[in-house]
Order: sequence, then structure tokens, then C-alpha cells
Amino acid sequence: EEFLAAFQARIDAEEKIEPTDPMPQGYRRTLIRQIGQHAHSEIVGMLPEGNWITRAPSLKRILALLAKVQDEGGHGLYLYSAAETLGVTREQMTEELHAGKAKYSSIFNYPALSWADMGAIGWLVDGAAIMNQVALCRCSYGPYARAMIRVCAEESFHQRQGYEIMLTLCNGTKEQKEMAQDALNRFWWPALMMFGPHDGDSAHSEQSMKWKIKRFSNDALREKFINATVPQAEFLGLTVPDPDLEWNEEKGGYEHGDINWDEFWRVVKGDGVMNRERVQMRKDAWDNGAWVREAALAHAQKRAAKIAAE
Amino acid sequence: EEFLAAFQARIDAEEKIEPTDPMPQGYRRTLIRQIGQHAHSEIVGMLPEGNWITRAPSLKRILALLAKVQDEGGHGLYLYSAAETLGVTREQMTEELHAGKAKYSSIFNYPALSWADMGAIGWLVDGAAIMNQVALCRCSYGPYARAMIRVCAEESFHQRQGYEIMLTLCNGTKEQKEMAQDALNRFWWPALMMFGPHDGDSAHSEQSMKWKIKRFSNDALREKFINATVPQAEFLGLTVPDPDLEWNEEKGGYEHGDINWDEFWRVVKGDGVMNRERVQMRKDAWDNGAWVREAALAHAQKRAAKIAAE
Amino acid sequence: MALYRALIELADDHLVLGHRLSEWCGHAPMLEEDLALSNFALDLIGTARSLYAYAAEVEGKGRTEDDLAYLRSEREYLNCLLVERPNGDFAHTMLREFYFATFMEPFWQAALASSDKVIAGIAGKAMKEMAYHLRHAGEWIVRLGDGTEESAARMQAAVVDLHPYWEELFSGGDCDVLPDRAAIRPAWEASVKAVFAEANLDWPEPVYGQNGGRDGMHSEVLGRMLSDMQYLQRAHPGATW
Amino acid sequence: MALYRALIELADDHLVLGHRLSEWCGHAPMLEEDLALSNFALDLIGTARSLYAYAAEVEGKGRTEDDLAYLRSEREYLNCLLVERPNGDFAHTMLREFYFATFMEPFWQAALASSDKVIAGIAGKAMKEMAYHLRHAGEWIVRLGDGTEESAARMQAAVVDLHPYWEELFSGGDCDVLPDRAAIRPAWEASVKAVFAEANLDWPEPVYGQNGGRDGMHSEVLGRMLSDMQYLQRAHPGATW
Repeated sequence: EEFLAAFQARIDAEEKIEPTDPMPQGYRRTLIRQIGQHAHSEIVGMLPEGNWITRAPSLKRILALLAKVQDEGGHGLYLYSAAETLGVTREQMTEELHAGKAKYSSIFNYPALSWADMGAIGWLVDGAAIMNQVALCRCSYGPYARAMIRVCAEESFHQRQGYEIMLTLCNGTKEQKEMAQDALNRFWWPALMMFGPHDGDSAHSEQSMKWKIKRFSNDALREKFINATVPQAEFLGLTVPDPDLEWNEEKGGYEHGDINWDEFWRVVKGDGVMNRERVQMRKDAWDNGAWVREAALAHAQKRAAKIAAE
Repeated sequence: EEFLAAFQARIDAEEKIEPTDPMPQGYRRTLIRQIGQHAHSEIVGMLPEGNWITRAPSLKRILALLAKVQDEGGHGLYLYSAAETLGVTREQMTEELHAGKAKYSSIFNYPALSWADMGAIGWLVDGAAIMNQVALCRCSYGPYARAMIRVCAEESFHQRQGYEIMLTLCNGTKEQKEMAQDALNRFWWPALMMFGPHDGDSAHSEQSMKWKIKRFSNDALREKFINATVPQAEFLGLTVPDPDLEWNEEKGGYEHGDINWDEFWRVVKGDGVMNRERVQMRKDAWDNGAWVREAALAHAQKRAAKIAAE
Repeated sequence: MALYRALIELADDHLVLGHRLSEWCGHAPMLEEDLALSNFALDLIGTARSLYAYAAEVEGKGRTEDDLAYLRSEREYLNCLLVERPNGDFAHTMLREFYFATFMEPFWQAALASSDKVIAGIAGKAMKEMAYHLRHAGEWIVRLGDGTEESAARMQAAVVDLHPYWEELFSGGDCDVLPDRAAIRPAWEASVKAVFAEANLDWPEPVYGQNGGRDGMHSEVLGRMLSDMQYLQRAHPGATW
Repeated sequence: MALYRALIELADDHLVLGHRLSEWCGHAPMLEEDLALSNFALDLIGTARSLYAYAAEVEGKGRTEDDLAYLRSEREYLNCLLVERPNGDFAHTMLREFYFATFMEPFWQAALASSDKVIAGIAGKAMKEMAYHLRHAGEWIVRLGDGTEESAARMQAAVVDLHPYWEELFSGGDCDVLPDRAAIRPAWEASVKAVFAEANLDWPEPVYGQNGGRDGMHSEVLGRMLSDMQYLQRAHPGATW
């Protein structure tokens, strides 16, 4: 009791919690789950874009896309490291992902069907991610907050890059513009779902807010995203696929139509178009690479033994 | 001695030798080798064309190519059956192919690099094969001769189909015509090599001729092929890639330039561009299919046991 | 345009499945199956060709069968997701074929009575072909399901993997001159379950059925198939082959 | 045109190898190697881009870097066969990279002194990158060759499989402002053999060296790579991306 109160006092004083500091089990567990999910999202998120690297339509675009996917891998690394400071190993987290126990952002269970999706994913998915991540830069857990600062700078670059792909398509041929509109149609609602359930329906929100793991509510971030994104769509000359979208002068923001939460929960629970394939791909990569990891370990041991013997 | 003389007398009298007839070991061995090679050639020959089925540029062409490759598989089946009448199993022959002990026609170690190759292979490779096969329809071994009669009818259809692909390309765009010329350039010499070494250098020829396994010499068939094919190339408006090619009024046929026998022997011995891949592909298909063949056998046994028990 | 759309759905189903089967060419577990699989592919692509030709005529915009096959993008393809599933192993390929043929055989049977003579004509040929696919694939389901331990495990794994995909067969555009697809479902389930019983296979618990194919919402594998298939046509616009 | 041709050969080598490496993306044995392999790909494709841009300028026909990469056919690609070899397993991929970098590092080193300032500029950056590829891949050759029994067997199998392909690295168009490729061979063999000794790998008996890449005579795998890569450009002629 006393410990919890003291801990909360540190949080309230905006002190950063560090790995060796005492912390409540629930705080640790929540962070492990959340950082793990976040790391997995970066790694699984490499796959839909990876699907287009070999088909990117110009040398410049190949390089940009490769660099972006590489950044995502790098983010995964920072985040796994941040989670490891809480006493879990990357291997454990990886196994949970492969067993379907750990989640990752549901958006990556939607397929990347056209080149325009490389634009839409950067613009909308990274855009939505940034809204969350900027807030996380001030998260109470130090290693997570610091990882987020590095991540955010790169993500906002990715978002601009995605938008620029959309802009090029929208200034292009009729087919290209249709491709862009189609990508917006397919990614708009899933992007809104990225912020999670409405505040009233969000399981872990209240405690996370109190612990300053989370600093803004799902709905608040979602609205911020919509308000930032709708004018960008207008500038592109694209139509946001929400007939109920309306400017509310009073609150100085948009009202949006109903989100299909059935779809959200279905995809979270594993029944999106790509869930099975995404996890299978990660599992295959891991399994096919087992002999390489074993060899690296065996070689390191041989080497250490040799040095010790000298 | 007496037996050999009597056997030769039957051959000379144009009698067909049948599976249950007594025959010299050498005759049997030669036929097993030759029919096996011929069967393997059909099977391996499915691969270069199989490489283009999924990329054939019209529905009509997909169907024609699929049907052609299917015919080749069918020829393989007849020929394996013909060889089996001589006391060897398909499995044994397959293992020899995979071990690199049995040969197949070297032409299939050249890659099929463009759609025009589907034309050139039909026109030149099937064309050269027919020259050999028509002669084999009168081979002294009954089952082989009869298999060849079925094969020949289909092959000549394939040859016409290949020529028609070339004709379409030659009547098409500049790029298409270049594609056709390029395919002719690459397949002309290997097609000439299909008839085997010059008569003087051919290891098994003399005995095979005596036994009427072979009825025309390599060079005779090669010349017949050239004489038939050069006017076809002219009709297409293509240039045969042999600067020494010349009409010889006296013998009423063409004289051709030197064949690169070093290349021939190199490819026969396993160092063509595609040798390793062709054999590996066949081996992979066989190995990956082992569980299917085992299951079929196990099921048949279960079934037989059930029927016996009833 | 209901007829055009329905024809395209069917044609795409046949072409995509035929294309997948043609990928087996030269790689089957035994020569006899190389022949059988190319036979399947020939039948399916042949039917696709007739359907595209008729769709082009119905559309009346001067497009040809090849325009429809080669110059539509992935998002314009309306095949169900089942037929685009990768070949996987022989068990997956045979099960996919079995599901498809168990649907198409009664479909064409019913289409024989269509008031549209072109459709009835296509149905007459296709029905017989599908009856053969159904028999051949069904025999393999039983052989593999009731073969070795390994083959039974692989066959059951294929059943689980394809379970989200069969329901979409019964969806798609309605039109007067084609049979009602949904009506075929009860017979389909009964036939499949009968074969499964003979093959000692378990029918899995219901899962959420993946669909979207009829709206051109595919998984990521179709795009790669089309880029392979359409490459030459795309690289040489307007050429004749 | 000797310079144009030599630039295209080098550019194609870099692009094709970079493309192969990019196929690994998301599938590597560990996250660190996902990053390393995309790094390799980035370096190689980046260099390819500079080389194509310069080739286009040298050619002087108004073509762009993307025209050269996306609108040439398989038969116009002049890369050596080594770089188009399929990825195979991690051992094959690392060995292919090791062979390539062991050639390119001294090549660029020598090119620093080129009288052609553009080439010297490209060389300055590429040389450092290749030194890193060489080190990273070389370390893996040793780790895998001297790791477990399985990894040693796989590494040795890769050596045998790629043995027909390394000689072609030393072939290709001569031109004044680029280093002599054949001259690099002795140093290449010495470096490779030194690493093999450390890795307990056997250098195989000589085999016939496959070549033909420099004449656009490839194996069957390049065509499929290009149909994937070029599809969008081909499907939308003249579009800007």
C-alpha cells in the first residue's frame, strides 16, 4: 500500500521510472505487454511493405521503401531492448508472437494490394502511429520514453514520404489517382481503429493513464488524427470514405461516422485476411533461421574456449 | 553364336522383336539405355516450356502450351512403359536420372529465355526430334516402334504450332521479330547437335544400325533437318546464324559450318547453363512427392486387406 | 450488367485456379499426376476462355477475352479467395480442387437448363470435366486421409488451412440465367462431409469465412500471380501473340 | 560506347544483387540480419542508381536511370550470373555477397584513381560500403563454416553450388577509365581462400565457369525477377511514380 502510494507519487511528480527502480507488478506487466506489442507491430509491419519492395516502380522508391522497412526493423530492436530492461527476453516475446499469444497492431492484418498502399500506409498508418508515439515520448517508463523519441523522428519522416507517394499518384494518370483513392478507402477505417476502442470500452486505459504509461485517451488521439488528416486528403483531391464525416464548428473538430467494431474485434482475434499469413511468415523466418542462430552460438563458444585456452 | 546369327536374321527380315522374344544382352542394354534417355528427355523437356506456361501471352497460347507439355509427359509415360518391357522399372530409370547416370537430350540444358523460345523449341527442337523419331517408328523393337508412332503424330503437331508462334512474332512488332531472331540464334546450333556427333565419332552407331535400332546415320538426319528448315527460316524472314551455310547444287542440299563439339560434349557432361537446375528440379519433385506415393501405396494395401477380409 | 459481372466472377475463378494448377507442371509427385494436374488446368482455363469471350460479348465494348484476362488489375479480379490460395503441398492442391469441383459440378448441372444457350453450351462441357475433377481429387482426399500417418496429418492440415475459404464459393452476383449459388451449399456440405468420413478427416469447427474476392479484395498473393501472367502483354502493349 | 557498356554491366550487377537481397526483407534468421541485409540492398541499389544515371548521361539519348532499370528486357541485362542466383539459404546468400564484395572492394579502390571524376566519386562511397559487406559476409562464412555440423555442411554446399559462377566476375567490357577486372583475380582468390581456411571450408576442384551474363545470356531466373520488378512500369507506360 505504502509502496504503491510512493510509486504513484513519483509518477505524479513526472519522475522517470528506470529499470532498477522498484515498481508494482501490474506496472511491469502492463509495460511488458505494451512494449512487446509495439515491438511486434514494427516487425510484422515490415511484411506488407516488404511485399512491395521488389515491385517498387522506380529506383528512388525502392531505396526509400527499403530504408523505411529497415527503420521499422530498427524500431523493433530498440523496443525489444526496452522491454528486456523489464526482465523478459526477446526470445520469449518472439515465441509468444508465434504462438498467437502476443498481439500486434491489427492494421498489419490488412493486405497491401497496390503500390498506392505504400503511400496510404505511410500517410495514414504511420500518421496514426505518430499520434500515439508522440504521447509515449513522455511515458513514465524511461527506456520506453527514450526509445520513442528516436522512433518518432523517423516515423514523421515516413509519414511525409507516404504522403508524397500519394501526392505523386494524385497528380498522375487517372489510373494512378484511382489507385490512391482505393488505398484511402481501404485504409481509412482500419487507421481509425488503430487508436483502440472508445474510451468507455477500453480495458486497460484507466490504470495506464494513472501510471502515465498512456497520456491521452483513445478517442482524443483519434480525433486529433482525423482533424489533422482530413485536410490532407482534401489537398490530395481524395474523398474520405465516411459519408457522416462533418465539421463541428463548436468543438472545432470533425465528427466521424460509426466505426465497425465487429470488424475490429474480429481482426484482433485472428480473423483478418492476413493474420494467419503474417504470423506464419514470421514463424517460418524464425524456424528457417534456427540453424543460423545455433551456428553463431556454437562458433562464439568455440572462439571463447580457444581464447580461454591461450 | 548361332543365336546371334538367328537373331540378326530376324532383324534383317524386318521382323519385330517383342518383349518375350529371346534377344542378345547388348541389344537389350542398348535399348534400355536409349529408350530411357528418350523418356527422360520428354520429362526434362517439360521444364523449359513449363517455365513459360504461367507467362504465356494469351489464353489460347496458355492452352496450347499446357497441352504440349502434357503431351510430353504422356510420351514419357509410353516410353517408360516401353522400357519396362525390357525388364527395368521406371523407378530405377528415375533414380539413374537423378544420380546423373542417365542422360537426356542436351538441348534441354539450354535455358528458355523469352516467349519466342516457345516458338523456337517447337519449330527446331521438336522438328529435329521428329527426324529421329520418324525413323524410330520402324525400329526393330516392337514396343518402341509402336510408342514412336503415337509420339510422332503429336510431335509434328507441336512442330507446326511452334512454327506458327514464330510466324506470329515475325509478323508482329519490331521487338517481337527481334525476339524471334534471337531465339533462332540461340537454338539453331544446339538443335543441330541434337543429332549427335558426326558419324565417324559416334560410339554406338554401327551396331545400332545393324540391329535396326537406328535406321539412319546422325549426319544424314542432320542434313535432312537442315534442308527442311532453312527454307522455313527464309519464309519467316529470319537469318540462320551460320555464315558458312551454303546450298550445294550437286548434292541437292545445304553445307553447314562447323559445329562446336566442345560445347556439345561440355553440355553432355553436365556443364551447360541449366544442367544442375534441371536435374535438381526433377529430384525435388520426386523427393517432395515421396510422401504422396507412399500414402497411395499404403492406402491401396489397406484397401486390399479390407477386401480380402470380407 | 449482372450477367457480365457474374460471368467475370466465374471466369476469374477458373483462370486463377487453372493458373495455380499450371504452376505444378513438371513438379508433381508422379508423372500420372503431372498429366492429371495439367488436365485440370486445361479444363479450367478452357472454360475461363469461353466465359471471358461471352462476357466480352455481353459487355459489348469491343474488348476481347485476352483484354479481360490480361489487362485488368488485381482489384478488378473478382475470383473468390479459395482459388488464389498458393498450391502448398499436394494435399492442399487436391483439397482446393475438390472443394471447387464439388461446387462447380452441380452448378453446371443446373446451368444446363439455362434459358441462355451460350451458358447451357458451356455448362454441357464443363459439367463433365468437373465430374472428373471431383472424382479424381476426391479419390486423393481419401487416399491421403487414409494413407500413412504423415499423409493423414498433411491432409488434415490442409483442411484446417482452407477452412476459412470455402464459404465464399456460394457468394457472388445473382442473375437470371445462372443457377443460384447459395442453393448449392447444403449439397456441397453433405458431399464433402461424406468424403471426409471415408477419409477419416475431421470437419473443423466453424471459423470466420474470409471473403472479399467478389469485391476485388484479395490477399497479397494474387498480385504476384498477375504480374507474372500479364508481364508480356503489359511490356508490349497492343502486340499480337 | 565501351564506357556505357561497362557501366551497364556494373549497374546491372548491383541492381540484380540488391534486388535479390531485398527479397530477404522480413525473412532473415534474426532481426539484426534483416537490418544488415537491407543495408546491403540499399548500398547496392544506391550504387546501381548512380551508375545508371551516369550511363544514361554517357549514352546521351535522353534515357533516365529508371528507363535503364525498368525498360530493358532480360536479354539486355548484362549482369553476371552470380548475382542472379536465387537466395537459397542464408549460407548461399552470404557466400554470394562475400564473392561479390571481395571483387568490388578492390575494384572501387582502384577506381578511386580514375581520370573520370564521376567514377572516382562513385568509387569513394562504394568502396567503403563494400569493405563493410566484405567484413560482415566474411564473418558469417567463418561462423557458419566453423559453427555446427549442419551449418558447416550447408556452407560447403553453398560453395559447391556457386563454384561455377565466380569466374565471370572478372569478365566484362574493358574501358580506359575503369579498372581492369581480370587483374583483380589473383588477389580475389587469395582473399577467398584465406577466409575459407579460417572457416574450414574446402575450395572445390575447378569446374567449367558459367558465363554469358555479359552477353545477356542468363539462366531462367532473371526473367522472373524482372517481370516482378518491372510490372508496374510496364502496366502504366509513361506514368510518373
